[in-house]
Amino acid sequence: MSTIMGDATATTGLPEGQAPDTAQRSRRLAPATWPYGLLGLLVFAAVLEVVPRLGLVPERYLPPMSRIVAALAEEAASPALWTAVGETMKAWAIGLAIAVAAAVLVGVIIGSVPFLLAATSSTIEFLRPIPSVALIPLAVLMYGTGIESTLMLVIYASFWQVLIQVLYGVQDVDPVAMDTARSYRLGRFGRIRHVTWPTALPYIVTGVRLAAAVALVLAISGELIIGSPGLGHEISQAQSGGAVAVMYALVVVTGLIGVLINLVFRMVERRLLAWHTSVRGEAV
Amino acid sequence: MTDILRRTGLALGLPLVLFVVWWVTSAGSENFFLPPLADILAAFTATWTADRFAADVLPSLVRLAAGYAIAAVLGIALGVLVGSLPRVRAAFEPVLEFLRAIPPPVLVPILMLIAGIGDGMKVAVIVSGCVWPILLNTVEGVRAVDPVLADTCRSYGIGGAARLRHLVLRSASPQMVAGLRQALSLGIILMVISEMFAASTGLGFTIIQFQRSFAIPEMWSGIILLGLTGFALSLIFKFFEARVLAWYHGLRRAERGRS
Amino acid sequence: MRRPLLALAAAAALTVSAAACGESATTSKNGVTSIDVGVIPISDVAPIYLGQKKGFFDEQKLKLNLKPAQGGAAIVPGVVSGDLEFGFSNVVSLLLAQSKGLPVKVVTNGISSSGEEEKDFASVIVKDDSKIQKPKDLAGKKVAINTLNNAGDTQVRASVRKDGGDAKSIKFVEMPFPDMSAALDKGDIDAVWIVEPFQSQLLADGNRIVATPAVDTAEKLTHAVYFTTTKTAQTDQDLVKRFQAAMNKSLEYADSHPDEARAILATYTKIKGDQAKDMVLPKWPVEINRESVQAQADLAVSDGLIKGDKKPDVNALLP
Amino acid sequence: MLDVRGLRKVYEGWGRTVEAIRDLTFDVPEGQLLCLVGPSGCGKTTLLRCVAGLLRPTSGEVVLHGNNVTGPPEDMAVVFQEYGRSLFPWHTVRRNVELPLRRKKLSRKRRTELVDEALEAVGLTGTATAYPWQLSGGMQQRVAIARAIAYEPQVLLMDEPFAAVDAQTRGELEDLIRSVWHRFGVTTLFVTHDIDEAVYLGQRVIVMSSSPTVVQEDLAIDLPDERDQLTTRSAPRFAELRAHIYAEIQRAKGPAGGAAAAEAETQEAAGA
Repeated sequence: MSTIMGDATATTGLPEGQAPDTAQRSRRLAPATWPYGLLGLLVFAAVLEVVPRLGLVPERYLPPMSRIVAALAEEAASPALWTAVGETMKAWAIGLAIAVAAAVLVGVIIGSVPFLLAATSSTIEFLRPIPSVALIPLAVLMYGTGIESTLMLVIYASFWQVLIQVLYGVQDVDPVAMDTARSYRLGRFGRIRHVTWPTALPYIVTGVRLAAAVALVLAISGELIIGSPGLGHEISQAQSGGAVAVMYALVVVTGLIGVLINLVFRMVERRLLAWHTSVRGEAV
Repeated sequence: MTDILRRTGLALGLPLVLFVVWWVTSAGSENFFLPPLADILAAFTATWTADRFAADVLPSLVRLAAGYAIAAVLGIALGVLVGSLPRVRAAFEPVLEFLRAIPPPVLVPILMLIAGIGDGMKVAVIVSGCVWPILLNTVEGVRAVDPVLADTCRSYGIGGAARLRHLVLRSASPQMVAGLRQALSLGIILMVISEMFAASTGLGFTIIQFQRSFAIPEMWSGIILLGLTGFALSLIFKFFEARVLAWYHGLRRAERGRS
Repeated sequence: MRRPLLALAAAAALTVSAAACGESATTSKNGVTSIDVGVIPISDVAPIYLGQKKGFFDEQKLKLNLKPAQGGAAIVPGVVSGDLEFGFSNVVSLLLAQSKGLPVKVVTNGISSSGEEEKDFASVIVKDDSKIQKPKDLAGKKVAINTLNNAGDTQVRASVRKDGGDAKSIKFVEMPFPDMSAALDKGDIDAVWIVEPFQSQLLADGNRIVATPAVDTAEKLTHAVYFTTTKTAQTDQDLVKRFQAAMNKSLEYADSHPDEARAILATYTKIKGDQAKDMVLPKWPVEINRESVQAQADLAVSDGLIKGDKKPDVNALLP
Repeated sequence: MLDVRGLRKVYEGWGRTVEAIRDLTFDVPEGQLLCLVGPSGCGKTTLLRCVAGLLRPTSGEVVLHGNNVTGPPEDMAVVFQEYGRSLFPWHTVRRNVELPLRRKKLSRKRRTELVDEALEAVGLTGTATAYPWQLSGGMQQRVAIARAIAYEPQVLLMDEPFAAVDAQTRGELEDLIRSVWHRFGVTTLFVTHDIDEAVYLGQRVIVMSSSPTVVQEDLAIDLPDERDQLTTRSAPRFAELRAHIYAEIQRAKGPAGGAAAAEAETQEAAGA
């Protein structure tokens, strides 16, 4: 899934606390949001418990939440689950790292040279929308069911996510800052290091966060469809073995990992960009 | 005139070079899985005839359009609702974060239960994946409505439907469009994935069939067609975006120029 | 963008390296050869897991690395590219691969039909209250199979044809085995072609068998086999012979020790104990039924799975 | 016609409370142009938002035409300081001015008339089809003013509307306010931190203390009704009034209110 699940792209970036009253209102609400979130999760779990119990959906296809949780506990006790999680995270991490490194390198080079940007934009615009799943048959033929197949999908999908953000970021460089750097006789490398890179960084971080989510979904989908080892493979195993509760338990695990990754990256983003107060509009 | 020439040159130059490189390097390829480009192109014209287009590509596109449209309406409607009510948002956020982290393919069995195995299921798969980026971006957009504009509306007594139309939807539109764009590429992917289940027609289905029956040049031609489809859809989207967000891009340019 | 270049370069590099490790059946000093075998983690391949446990492969100085894959379509490329030394695949997939010019060569048997009506590894199942009573009633109906244009529809068509029905009018729908039961329940489809453990599950739920296609296709049909490339078969005859010997011993053992075969399932599938107890095990004879392979080849041609003038060459495929 | 009685506003924060306005009482007679001036951070914006019905006071009340203001009243228009953000960037100038009129059940023709008249009054004829962000800051604020007068309000509230434009534009806009006020005779409440501006514009100036705010001084401006940047600003009476108010404000900032003022200032800085 190339650009799965974006979130708040395009932040209009309002300064904090516009008028006193909204600032007050949100401040008053802020510490109290988590009970609502908890309530939401509980209601969600309750619905999943009740719907199969009432027979609205046969238990054979959607077991009650309590049985999913029991299966989850059982799975969590077995090393097989953790091996699978490890495999998935390995594919995720390697794929993401390669994609980010390649995208940042390529993006900074292309973005800093107007000719390259003009010459490559049509090709980028052509390659970017090619859905990564189109590569599944190719990946299977070339790499079989090893981790490489999944990696290929992960890298392809997350690469564009980051590249586009890098290009946006590099183009967002303030001309005045660039002129200042020139007037102080900074060389090309110095300009990239001191002007381009800091400007692009917030965009890159956002791109990496979006790519991290995409990479996870693709890693699991890849394992699921291709059959390379990992959580996705475990899910399809559970499914083909008719172990429905286990399958749902594994789905819950994927969801939790996704939430965790998102949380961690948001935290990193906040930490890293605490100094960056400028209003930024992301790739719209 | 020279400018147009230069621009077309830049736009076509690299693709042309890549094409030639692919052609030359693959010519006489002995590798079964990397056939010569000439073979792939021959397979392309032979495979994607008008009949096949009507039988396999069109149904895919119709399902995509339906799923995408439903996801857009659903995502925007729910997004506006959730985004405008802070408590509802607080209650929904963790569940939404969780749901969107689930890879759509694992939901297919459940969706088959609810929507059967026909086109309805495939549309549902597309909706189930596309709705999240639209929904979450809309929530963010609605949240970020400029308080000064909100006050302006209040003081001029602009409320209800007029407020929704002139303030909320418009002000959140950059984020909505961002979500819609993500949903589009996602939709194409899910279109393919949905055709891996209980299908007997479709672009994705056909490509997988080619792969399974080891018809490699045909498979490549399918991948290329899928790429072209994605490209064409993104062009259409760009056109649409340029019209809807003309004000936004103008505003951004103006802000940048001024600073 | 340099991506396609990069991808091409990577692809090229990988094919080269894959080709290089094609001879990767590395033999260590003590004469033990390490081999990778692609399998589908279903009950069909119980013998190889059992044989591994029983040490039949060690006897032949083979170190077995079993590589589970999602389906035969992923295993064939793996074997052909040299990632895997041997693989498990159904006969129809191999016939298709051969007709496209892929150099595949069968080594030994995989699984066979029991030849007994209603007691086979696969069957066509309908709901108990269905109007479909005989195979020929399937004409014009929606039948779910796991893979279109492959063994499933070929065998189901053969069954209907044998019963005097119009095989061409069957509407096949592709879906994964685990999803079939729900679709049948809901009435989305009229019948399913299904394997174990789902077959016994469906029967336990009160559905009934209407056809046993493998039995109708050929007597004691050979459904799936273990294979390698023609190149390995020619240049590394010793390795192939050792694999054959170990595999045959495993097949015999599994066939004669069904309880152990059932028990091994839990180690590589998520099939739990009681499920394994109830299910119908496939037959694992050593002998490949050549006539049944020929029959499947003929059907593949007459059903249009294999197009063009190139007829499948069963003798070249089989050992 | 507009009465502010005993207005008090306390913000309840995260374990800290800030008293922005302690006690404000004044009234504005029909048709008056009243300027409210005070040191920065003295709760001017808070007061204006209370009057506009955008903010509930902690205690006290705002009464318009004998009715208690609990939400934005029908016949009141507000011009905000942040001109760039108070205009709809997705609508043209014409649509921006016209939008509030839509709920006023007017004929299309009448709406067009009102918009044209308002745009003419602020000197923007000919820019109706432009988008706000295509205009300069001063012109954008003119659009906001045009929108307010096209709405035909009985009370016009202006919250430091010229704080963010350059000095020359500011002079022009001040004259514009005077001429619009003359032309439409609308009761106007003009909040500013600029003493010169308050004296130049107002018929009457209320000086507010620093936060927590009270009325420090209520002063009639006895300058001639015809004012212009050159003669009015150089008149001796102008200088006297200016000096008087300046002294009052200095007094208002006195040691007593210092700490609280600083507190309120950071708050308002964050807000404005």
